[in-house]
Amino acid sequence: MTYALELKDLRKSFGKTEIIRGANLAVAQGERVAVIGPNGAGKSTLFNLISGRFEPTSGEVLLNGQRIDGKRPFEINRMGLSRSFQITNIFPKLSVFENLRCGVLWSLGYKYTFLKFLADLDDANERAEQLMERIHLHRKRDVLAVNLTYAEQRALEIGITIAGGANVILLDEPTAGMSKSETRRFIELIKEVTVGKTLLTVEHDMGVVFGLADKIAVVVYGEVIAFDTPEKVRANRKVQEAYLGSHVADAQVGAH
Amino acid sequence: MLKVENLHAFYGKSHVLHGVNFEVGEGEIVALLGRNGSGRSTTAKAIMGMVECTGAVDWKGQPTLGRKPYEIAHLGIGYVPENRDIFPKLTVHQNLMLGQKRANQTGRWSFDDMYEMFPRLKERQHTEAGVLSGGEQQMLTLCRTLMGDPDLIIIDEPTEGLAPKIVELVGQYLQKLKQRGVSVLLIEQKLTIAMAISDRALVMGHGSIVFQGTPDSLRADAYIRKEWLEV
Amino acid sequence: QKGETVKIAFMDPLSGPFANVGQNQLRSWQMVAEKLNAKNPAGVKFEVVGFDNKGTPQESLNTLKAAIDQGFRYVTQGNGSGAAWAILDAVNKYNDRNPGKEIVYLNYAAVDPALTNAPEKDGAPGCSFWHFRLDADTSMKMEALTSFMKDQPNIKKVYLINQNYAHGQQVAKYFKDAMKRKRPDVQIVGEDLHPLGQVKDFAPYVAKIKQAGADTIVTGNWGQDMTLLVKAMIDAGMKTPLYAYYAGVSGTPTALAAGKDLEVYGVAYNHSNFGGEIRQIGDEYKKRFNDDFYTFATYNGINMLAAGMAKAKSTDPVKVARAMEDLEFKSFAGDVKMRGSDHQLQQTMFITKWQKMDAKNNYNVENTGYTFVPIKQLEPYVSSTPTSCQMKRPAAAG
Amino acid sequence: MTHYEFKPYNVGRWVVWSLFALILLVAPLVFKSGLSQTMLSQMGIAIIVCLSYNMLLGQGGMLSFGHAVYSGMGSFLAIHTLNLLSKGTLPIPVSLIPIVGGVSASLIAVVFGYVSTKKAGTTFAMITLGIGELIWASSLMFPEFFGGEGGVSGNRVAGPKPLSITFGPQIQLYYLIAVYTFVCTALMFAFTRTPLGRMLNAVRDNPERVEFVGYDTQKVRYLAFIISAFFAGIAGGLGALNFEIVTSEVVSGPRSGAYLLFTFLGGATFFFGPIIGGILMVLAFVLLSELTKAWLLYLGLVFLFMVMYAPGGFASLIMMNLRVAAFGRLRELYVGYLGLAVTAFLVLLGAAGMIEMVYHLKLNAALGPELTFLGVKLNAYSANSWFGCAFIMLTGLGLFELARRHFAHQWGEIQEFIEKEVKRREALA
Amino acid sequence: MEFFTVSMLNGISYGLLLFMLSSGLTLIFSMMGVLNFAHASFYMLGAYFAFTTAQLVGYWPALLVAPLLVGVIGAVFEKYALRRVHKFGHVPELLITFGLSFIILEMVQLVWGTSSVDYRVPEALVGPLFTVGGTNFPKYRGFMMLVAMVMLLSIWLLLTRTRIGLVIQAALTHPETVEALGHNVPRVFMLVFGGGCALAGLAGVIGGNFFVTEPGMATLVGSVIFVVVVVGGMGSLVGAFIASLLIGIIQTFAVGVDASLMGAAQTVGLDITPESFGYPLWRLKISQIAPILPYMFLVLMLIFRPKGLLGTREG
Ligand SMILES: Nc1ncnc2c1ncn2[C@@H]1O[C@H](COP(=O)(O)OP(=O)(O)OP(=O)(O)O)[C@@H](O)[C@H]1O
Ligand SMILES: Nc1ncnc2c1ncn2[C@@H]1O[C@H](COP(=O)(O)OP(=O)(O)OP(=O)(O)O)[C@@H](O)[C@H]1O
Ligand SMILES: CC(C)C[C@H](N)C(=O)O
Ligand SMILES: [Mg+2]
Ligand SMILES: [Mg+2]
Repeated sequence: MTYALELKDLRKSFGKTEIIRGANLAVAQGERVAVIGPNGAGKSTLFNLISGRFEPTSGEVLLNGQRIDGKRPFEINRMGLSRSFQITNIFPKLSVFENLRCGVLWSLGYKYTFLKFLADLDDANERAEQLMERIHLHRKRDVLAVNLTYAEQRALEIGITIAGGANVILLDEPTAGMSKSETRRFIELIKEVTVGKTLLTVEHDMGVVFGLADKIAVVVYGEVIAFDTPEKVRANRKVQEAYLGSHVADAQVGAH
Repeated sequence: MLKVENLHAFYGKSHVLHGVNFEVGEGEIVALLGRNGSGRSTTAKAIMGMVECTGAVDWKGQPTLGRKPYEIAHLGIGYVPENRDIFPKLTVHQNLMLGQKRANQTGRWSFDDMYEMFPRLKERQHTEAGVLSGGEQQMLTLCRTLMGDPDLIIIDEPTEGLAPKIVELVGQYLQKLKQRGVSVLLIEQKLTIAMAISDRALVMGHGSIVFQGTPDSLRADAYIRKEWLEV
Repeated sequence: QKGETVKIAFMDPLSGPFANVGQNQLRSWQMVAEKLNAKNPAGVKFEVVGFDNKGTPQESLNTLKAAIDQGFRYVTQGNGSGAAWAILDAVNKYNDRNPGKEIVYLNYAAVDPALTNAPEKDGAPGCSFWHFRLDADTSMKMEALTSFMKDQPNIKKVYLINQNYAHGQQVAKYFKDAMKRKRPDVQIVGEDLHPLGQVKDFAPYVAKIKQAGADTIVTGNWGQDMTLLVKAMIDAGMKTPLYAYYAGVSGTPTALAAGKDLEVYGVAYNHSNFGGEIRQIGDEYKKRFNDDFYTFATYNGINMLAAGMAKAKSTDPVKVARAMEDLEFKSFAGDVKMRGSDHQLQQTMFITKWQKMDAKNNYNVENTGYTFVPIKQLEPYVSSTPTSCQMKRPAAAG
Repeated sequence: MTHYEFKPYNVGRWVVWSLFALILLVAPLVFKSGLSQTMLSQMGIAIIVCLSYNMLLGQGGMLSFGHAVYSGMGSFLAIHTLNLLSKGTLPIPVSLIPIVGGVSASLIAVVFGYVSTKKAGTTFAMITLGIGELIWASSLMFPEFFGGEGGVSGNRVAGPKPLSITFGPQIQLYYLIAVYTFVCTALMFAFTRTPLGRMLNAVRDNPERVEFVGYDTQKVRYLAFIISAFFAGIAGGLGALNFEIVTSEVVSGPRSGAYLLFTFLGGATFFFGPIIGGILMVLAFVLLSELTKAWLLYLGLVFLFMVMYAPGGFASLIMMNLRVAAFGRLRELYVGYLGLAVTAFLVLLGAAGMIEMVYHLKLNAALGPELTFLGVKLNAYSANSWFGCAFIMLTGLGLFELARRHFAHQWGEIQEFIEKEVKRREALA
Repeated sequence: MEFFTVSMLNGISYGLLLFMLSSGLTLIFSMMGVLNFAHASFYMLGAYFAFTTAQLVGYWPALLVAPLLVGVIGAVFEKYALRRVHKFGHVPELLITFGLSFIILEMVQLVWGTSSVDYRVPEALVGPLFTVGGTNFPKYRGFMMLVAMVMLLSIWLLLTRTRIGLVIQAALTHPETVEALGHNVPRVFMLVFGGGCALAGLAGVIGGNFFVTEPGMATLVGSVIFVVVVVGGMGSLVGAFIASLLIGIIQTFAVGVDASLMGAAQTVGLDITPESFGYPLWRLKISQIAPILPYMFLVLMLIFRPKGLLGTREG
């Protein structure tokens, strides 16, 4: 079977330090995967390799069975993969609506055209409007993105990511900096928009992880040391040692 | 040590803090809790002289309001901002160097202490800080401020984006700070850790303090928790 | 026409980097006009008003429009052939399109020979009935210079160094043409064209000249390009004689003075050690403005206009222009003639040599204690060059 | 830069565009002299050029130091075409010459733009600087194409003459330019409303993210660069027709610099800013320099103060007031403005009087100590004039400060009101 | 051989002069990210100040006084003008220096007039240092080389041995945070800008009499110093040093090369005649384009290695 996303012995070095040391992972269509691991383990780097921000030193990345390693980010995006960033990365001088519309345009085939008015692109506008409502930013429709609060910017970040309707979505700490209630709402939203799609998300919040994921991948020191259902991962000794710490496995989860 | 009285703060024309009053004593860990947007970060910035404000802030009996941030820093208040303001083009080590107020300043903390606290940083000490992982950056900001040898450290959401294990670690280190006589004003979102390590808790809502007390009393006060902390 | 006031619009840079030259020349015009108003044959009063064209062609067109709006019928310009071409062309078109309101253009210093010749290619403008040149053009100066050089037996190996634009290219070309005719044995051992105003350090060029074994240097450089060349030569201790067009232009004499025994020759339609009226004007000018009076063409310009108006008995530009064709009048250095076929003034040329002031030659150039001493005077016919101009004259003027 | 897109019709927009057309139409009937007609023509051209420049600067965040290369090459190719046309070898009407300029400029941009737009930011700026210097330097070296010092001249009265329009008289040419100005402005405005136009904004703001929504930033910049060069070339072609001579100064560095400065002065963050910039450019170069020898000093000072106090250019000042007007509070401000204007005028008057005297002393002292400034006789040697000017300036300054404080207070109060109002409306929405 | 030696010397000394001119610009650019278009104007100010102070107190004191004066002017400008626009971004910063360059130019013309002033090399430095087969190598060139080396050394020490460099680099992106750590950021910025201007002033003191001190002198060096900074790698001091030398040497030797594309074509059998397409281009000799080679260098460098020689970052 072809996996939605497959990593084969992926490696990445910066200078002399090897950060990703032979990562292997195969995510099936429609699976929701949480990627966890200690700080600096290479989760974001893994996302960067997949999405084309960095070029792997060696190894393969396959999207729906096709090689994408070495391709530029926009090429990968056009093939149906979209990602968000851990450190907010939006268009600060554009309004919320414009931000979202930018995320929509290519996927609807508008490309580089300068022979059509944006105002006439009903499908794109409608999609942007809908999205805006879903991420609860419709009241800030014409506010410039810089003027949003941090949490609102995070929401917009995710909005842009899912705007294009990509099939494979990577979210890097989507709920960081959000309050509990917002986190809860966003998890719902993410679940909603990723129905039938493949999702990878990095999270440190175990509540989110266990609430969202079908499977969990644990990255430690540039390797995927475990990839399994939440229950099994939580029970995994190695994972507890490397990541969860003494009492977190139960205590923190319970707190939510 | 730190006494904040009737503090009002403004961003341009918008009035964000409406008369904040509290104190932080010597060697005390005080948690400042509250929802998103309640004004906790603004309080921190106001103390550091980074926003326009009125009222009074006394530090060791000296008024600090109206002073420049660097002057306040020299008086012994350290600040760890919430958005991981590391200096991306400088190496980890250089970032730490900038934490020192003067070259080769010696204080309670040395580079080695920092590297011991977070071995990850030691490994990355000659890397540009901009490429650090989110969590590593968080550690770095904390250490950088410590290098300035403050008597009071204001930490804005230090555990954001840290792996659970490291969160525990940070908690332990804050305790250690306290042992070395440093007061801490901890701005937190995560109740669990804040309650576990703090001596006193403040709850902020709509730009003023709505609760002051021990963690235990806060735990007991379901109304405050419900109204001002959870949804 | 007696008692009338004739207004002349002066268009040259009055602000920016060339303002010093422009200001100086505007004052020259104004002072000469003032002096000659008292006693000119036409009995008219000349008034020269400055317009700042910033040295650019496009702005010249704007100032021209402004002048026309204000009723000026005579314009004068000289600094730079680029602006000259723009004005020439615009005057042509304006006169074509506005019969009865014609304008005449006196060019006192732009020296592109093409301005008084047939167009070199289709579409390019050429000589014009409305244009009169008071300066000698590049080819004439070169004719004079080479007439002097051909008699210098020690000139054998010449190095040409020039600015890579119309003027510099022409200097090089005319020199080669003339020398081939006059002294075929003279060898050109090297030729450089460098971008205009881009060279900061001329030392490499000096080294190259030395390497080439030249015994003579010929250059049309001016401004910084000239000053820096001289400085580099002095620094390197090079003593090769220099034949230049613009050794006397602002700043260069000061640099030359540092070279002490440098051998420098210049060519021009004037020199600084005249006696008589022009000297008085020069001295008074220096007293009043603390600046050198060097644009002698202004004297000829006013004189020519006055004589033309007297002859035409009118100040109407068309009639005056007609009258000025083949007009003979008095210049500061004797009689001169405005050649009718191309409107190029035919005048005496001088070769000058840079040396210490003495009793006879006592004009102190830039207060250096040096002066340009005339060592040879060449009658107008010597430097006269043929013209290919086929003048189109307006019917009304014919 | 908020975009309200009312469909199907936006009444306000119709009004604005009709007004623009009307102004273009009647301007030469109001300002009739020969000089003002050429100035109006030049303004039209400058408007196109500045707008095209702003496609790069304001919309794409590309700081170019070599925009004159494209307008200038457009000019050169246009004038060469005009000359072919005069010879009868080309059967196109004169009115289409600017298009030739535009097309050729964009072809040049296809080549140079490819290397320039590979990178953004300072790298882009420096490549354009380098290319600009190279072209400028070669413009003098190749008289065959650039016509040497004299440039290339042509005669716009050529080719077929439909309706006996010869374009000989300036007024006819003006209307040609006006038509081009209107159409080009409309087209460039339309461009900002297209997907490519919007992605250009996105590339300016955050090129990295653009790559993750499917666009190749380099290609976005490249296309925009070519389109911008097209309009610059049209302006160049119009310039060739207007002046009928093209010299190397049209590709010069100072020319590129002027585009940058005046686009910014007009306001790069708003679409219409460069229109103001273009008008100011012509006014400054043609009128201001005739008025005073110190014009470069004034220009420098204006820049300094504008950048410091109104970094959004004139357009931002206008927009700020429009916003106040939209909330119905502009009226209260007029006393404040009047006060500011009068006192600022006094300051300027005094300062300018002194500056003029200094210049006079330096440049024209020999012509006597007297000078006329704005119709007033000043004597640069007399203490009276100096004292008078200084007095006017200082009094003005004092009063200005008072007026400013008052105004600042009032302005702040209104802004606060507006903030609140906006919040309130947001809450209602 | 003599030609080679002389050219080499010329190239190196010219390169060092370029370095002198651009070091202040590099300093300001690397530390503050400001492309100071008025840099050449400060260079000019240095020359004029030196001209006047040298008349009053002699050349050697002027060597110190003039750069100091320029530095003070730069610092004042930073404090009252540049600082205010810092928050608006780089383009306004650049434009305000643009405006300043107009003002300085006009001021210079007002005070010293529009013609060149007679600013001379001091007697002690007139004359040849040594002679290479009949060509003098002037003392003053030697002196220039010396000063350039001293400049390089002292800036390098400043950047690597003090923390000031770090503070500024950090303050570029996060001024508030740096202040909160206890550093007086505004003062540091002012010092750096003033220092950079003073370096320009020093270059003016030394270049003014070597070249010509006149109002056009700023424009003459205006854009080439940007080439040095960019080719060297934006903000890399050593890069700027190497780039200066490279440009100096290449340009100097290029003057001696009279080969053209036409020659090259002819050696491979292509016949180029005046009728050939693009003849003027074929005919162009390398020596003719020597002075504009730096710009070609710039464009090529940016296309193939946008970081510059030793740069670490782009843009
Ligand atoms: N461009 C780079 N150059 C050098 N090192 C890098 C680069 N990018 C990332 N690294 C290093 O790679 C390691 C992994 O970083 P990454 O951002 O992937 O961690 P992470 O798993 O996402 O951690 P966190 O949970 O803290 O965000 C870090 O130590 C980081 O310093
Ligand atoms: N730079 C700013 N300009 C205008 N308003 C601001 C600015 N920064 C914060 N605010 C507003 O001030 C209020 C308090 O913000 P503050 O950052 O202090 O909250 P916080 O309690 O720290 O919340 P968070 O959990 O988001 O960090 C919020 O309503 C926010 O929108
Ligand atoms: C300023 C002058 C020396 C310029 C000269 N007349 C020329 O045509 O180039
Ligand atoms: Mg990460
Ligand atoms: Mg906060």
